[in-house]
Amino acid sequence: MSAGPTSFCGIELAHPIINASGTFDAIAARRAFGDAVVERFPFSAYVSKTITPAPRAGNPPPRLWEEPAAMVNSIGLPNKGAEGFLSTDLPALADLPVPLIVSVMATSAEEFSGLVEAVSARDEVAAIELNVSCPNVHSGLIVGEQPSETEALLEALRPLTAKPLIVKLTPNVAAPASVAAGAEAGGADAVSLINTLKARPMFAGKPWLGAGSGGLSGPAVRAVALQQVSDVAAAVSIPIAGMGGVESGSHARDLLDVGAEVVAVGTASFRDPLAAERILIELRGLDPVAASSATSEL
Amino acid sequence: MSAGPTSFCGIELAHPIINASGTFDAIAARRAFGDAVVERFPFSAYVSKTITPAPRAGNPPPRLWEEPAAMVNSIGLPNKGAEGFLSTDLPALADLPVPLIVSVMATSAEEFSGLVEAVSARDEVAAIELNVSCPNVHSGLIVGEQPSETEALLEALRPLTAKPLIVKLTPNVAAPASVAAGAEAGGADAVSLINTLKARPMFAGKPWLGAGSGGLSGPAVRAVALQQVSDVAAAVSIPIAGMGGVESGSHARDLLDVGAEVVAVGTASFRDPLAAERILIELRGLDPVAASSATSEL
Amino acid sequence: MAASAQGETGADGRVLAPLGRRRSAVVANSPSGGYTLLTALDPDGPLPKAGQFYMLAAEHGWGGGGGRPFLPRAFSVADATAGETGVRLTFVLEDVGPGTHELAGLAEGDGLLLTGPLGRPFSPPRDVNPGAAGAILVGGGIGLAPLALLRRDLAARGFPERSLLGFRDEAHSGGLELFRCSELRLASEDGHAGHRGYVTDLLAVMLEGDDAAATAVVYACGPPAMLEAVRALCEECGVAAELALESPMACGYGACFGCAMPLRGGGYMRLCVDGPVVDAGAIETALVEGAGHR
Amino acid sequence: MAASAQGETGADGRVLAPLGRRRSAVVANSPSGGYTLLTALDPDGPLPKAGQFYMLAAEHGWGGGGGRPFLPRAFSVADATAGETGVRLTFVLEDVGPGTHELAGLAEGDGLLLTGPLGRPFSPPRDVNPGAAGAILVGGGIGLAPLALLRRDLAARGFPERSLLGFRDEAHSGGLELFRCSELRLASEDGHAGHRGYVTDLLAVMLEGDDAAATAVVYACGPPAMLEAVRALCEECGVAAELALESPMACGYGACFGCAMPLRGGGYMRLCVDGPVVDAGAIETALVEGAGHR
Ligand SMILES: Cc1cc2nc3c(=O)[nH]c(=O)nc-3n(C[C@H](O)[C@H](O)[C@H](O)COP(=O)(O)OP(=O)(O)OC[C@H]3O[C@@H](n4cnc5c(N)ncnc54)[C@H](O)[C@@H]3O)c2cc1C
Ligand SMILES: Cc1cc2nc3c(=O)[nH]c(=O)nc-3n(C[C@H](O)[C@H](O)[C@H](O)COP(=O)(O)OP(=O)(O)OC[C@H]3O[C@@H](n4cnc5c(N)ncnc54)[C@H](O)[C@@H]3O)c2cc1C
Ligand SMILES: Cc1cc2nc3c(=O)[nH]c(=O)nc-3n(C[C@H](O)[C@H](O)[C@H](O)COP(=O)(O)O)c2cc1C
Ligand SMILES: Cc1cc2nc3c(=O)[nH]c(=O)nc-3n(C[C@H](O)[C@H](O)[C@H](O)COP(=O)(O)O)c2cc1C
Ligand code: FES
Ligand code: FES
Repeated sequence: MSAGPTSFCGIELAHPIINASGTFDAIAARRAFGDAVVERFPFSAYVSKTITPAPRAGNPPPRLWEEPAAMVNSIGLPNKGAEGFLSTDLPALADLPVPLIVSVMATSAEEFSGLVEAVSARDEVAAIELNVSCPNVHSGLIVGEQPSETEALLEALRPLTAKPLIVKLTPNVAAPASVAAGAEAGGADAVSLINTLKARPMFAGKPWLGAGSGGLSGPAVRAVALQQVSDVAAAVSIPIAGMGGVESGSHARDLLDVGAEVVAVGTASFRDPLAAERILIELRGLDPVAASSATSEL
Repeated sequence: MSAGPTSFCGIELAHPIINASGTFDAIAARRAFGDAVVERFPFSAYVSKTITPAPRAGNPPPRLWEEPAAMVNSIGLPNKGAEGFLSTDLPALADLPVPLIVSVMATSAEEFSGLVEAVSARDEVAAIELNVSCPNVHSGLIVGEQPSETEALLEALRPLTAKPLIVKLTPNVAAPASVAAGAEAGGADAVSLINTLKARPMFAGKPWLGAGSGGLSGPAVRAVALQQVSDVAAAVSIPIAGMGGVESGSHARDLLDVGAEVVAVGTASFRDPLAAERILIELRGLDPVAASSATSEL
Repeated sequence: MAASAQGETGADGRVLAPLGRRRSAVVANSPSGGYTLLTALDPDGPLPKAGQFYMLAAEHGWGGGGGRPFLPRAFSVADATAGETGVRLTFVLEDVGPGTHELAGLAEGDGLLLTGPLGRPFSPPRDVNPGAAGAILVGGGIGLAPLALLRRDLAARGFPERSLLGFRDEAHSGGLELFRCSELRLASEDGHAGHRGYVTDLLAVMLEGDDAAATAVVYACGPPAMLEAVRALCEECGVAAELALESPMACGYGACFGCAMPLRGGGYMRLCVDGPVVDAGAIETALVEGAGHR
Repeated sequence: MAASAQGETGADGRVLAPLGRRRSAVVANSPSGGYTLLTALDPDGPLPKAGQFYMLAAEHGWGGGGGRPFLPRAFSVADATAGETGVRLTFVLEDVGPGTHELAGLAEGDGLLLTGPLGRPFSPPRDVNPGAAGAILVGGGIGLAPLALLRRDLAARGFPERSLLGFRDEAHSGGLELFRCSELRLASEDGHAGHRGYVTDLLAVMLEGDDAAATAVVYACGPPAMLEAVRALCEECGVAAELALESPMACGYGACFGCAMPLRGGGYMRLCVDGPVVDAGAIETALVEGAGHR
């Protein structure tokens, strides 16, 4: 375990704490907190919220629910679409002092190809994360639920870019390790997990969320994340970005201990925009080497 | 939604609150609390801990871990084996004032057949719950992860007994509804869910549990249970025993609202052996019909 | 890193929040009618603007017996004064669930974790209506909170303002001490104070004059049904209005996209960064599933 | 349904618990050295036997900021006296984690939820060794808790007893006031009190006499390493002993099968119903992963 500089599928990071996709909007945060967000950016890489080929408004409200030690969201990937993102957001994100990872999702290999090519063409982008919880429009199978579909998608995308491709795995399968192995076989450079667990909060006899169902995240899923990261680490040799309920340095260390190379902080940032900074400091405290060498850096 | 007398796959129950397998040992509870356990039994049916053909000692300690609003267990199905259970425990359980459901697990269809026949031969038994989170010794596939394996197992067992067969589904699959549909197609009379989510707590750099991994239960999984019960209810017409993190009458009502016929209380009983009694009272308070007719019963 | 009490301001006049969650200490917490007035001393924060809000959590005990509250909760700032030792922030809250219950139980000296001020504040009256001659503040229930600070600001700038406050019943009322020097009219559904009926009845009377559209500006906050009545009334009379809306929020700073508010013409805004104060013309209805208390 | 203060007893002399969790009220909670003595009034419970334990949870705040503690925690009863208004139960606890931290912070009048008494108590000396002439109580750290009640019982019955208590250091010691009238010898690893070294050094000296095997009976409670030393020593000297063990517990009444303790010869017992007091001969070692504090 190291809390110091880390290399993640070829990207050099100052430390192993990044953000989870969809849980930190650096542009909006700058509206709320000003330039401090750029000056004191708590993550060693910035992962964008997932973008899709066309703009999406997202799901109808309510989109949030609170569970014991957890939350459920059904945001529905609102985004400006690839063009809007690349023309408006990406230039603004280039101000950040860290490498940019762009998360993308599409509903067919063709659409995915277009996205990967467009995003990959931009120098500001260090790597691309593929959010594959989408149905294959031909087979009808959910790509990220099937090792073979995931492998086939990666085989189609791999030749299109020299940039690292990170596959974001869904936790809602019997064997995430098999899907990860499919991703590796298809040429992925890394995998990231876990995404949220499918959940359906009820209120007064009806589903609460506008979309009916959503995804569970936060401390409640932490032990599930450790299981899945551990299983995936045993099955692949590409690096892993581990996440799920990380709230402290020791939680981050646990994920590194089961085989993650970097750790992403998601829900914890909602409670405190600087949660990741605290988590890194705590992680350094647990790592004697980093603790001694890094005192002046932060 | 009714909090009053309920019929569940042909078994008449005084109310819809039962226990989850492996979370209440009526015989041990009698050692701790005396005959009050029988006189004031909080469940409308008693589901035994899962038994296997041969005796099992269970997993090495530690077997328990606590997570935020949840626990992880790796008990490993300790039990006396079918013979020990039928000769020693079943006669003692017959004292309980409610129908008995015996949970069974085996590692092949042949072993399952032997168990079902032996258990079914006993008049004390009202129904049999099949815990199918086991690998098929021929195909190597986990039975409960595959709709076809589940269907095949039920087809083999169905002719062996006239008693209701309840299939306990695993939540660690992409589509529990498909597995439930397989169970129904094979002749199951009911399904029960959710079992625990695979989890791997770490402590000081190592897995904490003696067995490495375990299962997450308690309030943290409640919204996941609602999702899965809701999905299964949409896919099958056989009745459902819903469970997962139920701690109050309103949690029980939510499960009934998404399609469960009865609700099982598991982890909540560890915190209070009479949690189920309170949950029933609260559920009655939410159901005006039962509230008015049942005041004198409890 | 502490921001000065003046505070940096962003594009739409919002005061920027210091980055990160910080600790403040409760200096007073007392019931006011059916509500609770919670005052904390924020040593490092800036002076907020009326209409802005803070994400609050108790330093200890957040998590409760059942594991909730888990997320922080949003509260409009109802009063704010800068002093030597920091900014005194006052919130008005109604104990309706696990989060407000924990906050209502805090004692002097207890830690209150906060992020803020957040969101878009109320605009100056002449930005809303260039001919504005007087502001009408319309509050429903706990919605009086942001109007209290707005009223104080308008009064301090000598801008004519009148406040109309409505309450369901006596148990659901309080916080009137924050309006002490205001021209104030009350309505209550049960008739325990002022006009028996809705606060929008009072507003309707007030907007009857011919010049309302040219000279009035309405600022409103309250439950969705009341805000919708205000919105419809102002639209009908052609009166410019700003509404302070609510929505479930996880983060309060644009990170989660959870606080979606439907826009007139389609799509959503994020209420925490594009609101909570919105131009009444920007929305088609204030009645949104999950918005507001109850 | 309240059990009488006498209490029904089960097969092995255990006092049965009233079914269900009940509320008691804290009547005192104060530091004692590095430990905390928590006393609560249990209006409906029976008098427990020494060696039995209760599952405890604070009525409020269980759940904390991080969602833990979630499960109740097991505590040996250290003192129990029946009075007009109920049974006063005293527990000794060390603040080592979220559960003990919440309990250590309770104030007079706060609610303490409890289930118990649970488990198998210590056996009378002559049931352990028919020739028993004197009992030696050996406690390590917080393990003194169940021995305090046992000592009081033995003394009340006029049975000769001596207590040997060992502590790591001053910060990890306390509760000695519960042994006030005892013949007491202390050991401490840092030498702050009594013999510098382990409490088992004192025990070894005491068991040196030829007749120890015939006349002594040892009752011990403490951390796994200390209990293992006691077990090995008693085995070597042929001295009968009962050990009060610990294990993670979810329920305390046999429901979860979580508290597995390996048996000599294979298999496991459930420590909550088959223990926590066990015959030293029943186990091969007291060193079990996850058992005990640390
Ligand atoms: C910008 C803004 C300003 C606000 N200002 C104030 C203010 O000044 N004063 C004030 O009192 N309040 C204010 N609120 C509302 C305040 O944030 C809520 O009162 C608070 O969220 C209630 O929290 P709670 O934990 O007490 O209750 P909750 O349990 O969160 O209940 C609130 C409502 O949420 C729903 N709900 C029930 N269970 C859940 C669940 N598990 N997860 C999610 N929702 C659930 C129900 O509709 C319930 O009525 C403001 C909100 C916003 C967005
Ligand atoms: C029969 C019996 C009697 C007892 N009597 C006493 C007594 O008289 N006095 C007393 O002080 N204690 C007693 N204990 C122990 C007491 O129950 C523990 O001190 C208590 O469980 C510690 O709880 P905690 O929440 O404070 O700490 P925990 O966080 O539960 O920590 C305790 C230990 O558990 C492990 N741990 C860490 N994290 C976790 C986690 N997430 N989940 C599970 N385990 C974790 C670690 O090894 C840690 O050191 C007794 C235990 C038993 C079984
Ligand atoms: C509000 C919210 C929005 C999210 N949006 C995305 C997204 O756009 N793309 C994605 O891959 N994951 C998304 N996630 C999942 C997170 O990246 C992460 O996998 C998950 O929340 C688990 O981590 P946590 O427990 O630390 O939050 C989102 C999670 C939340 C809570
Ligand atoms: C300690 C423990 C032991 C369990 N043992 C069994 C078992 O033997 N057989 C089984 O089918 N499920 C078993 N389960 C799963 C429960 O029956 C139930 O499906 C799960 O705990 C979810 O419900 P809950 O959140 O209310 O506990 C066990 C759960 C726990 C916590
Ligand atoms: S509350 Fe998170 S984006 Fe608005
Ligand atoms: S603690 Fe549950 S069986 Fe012993």
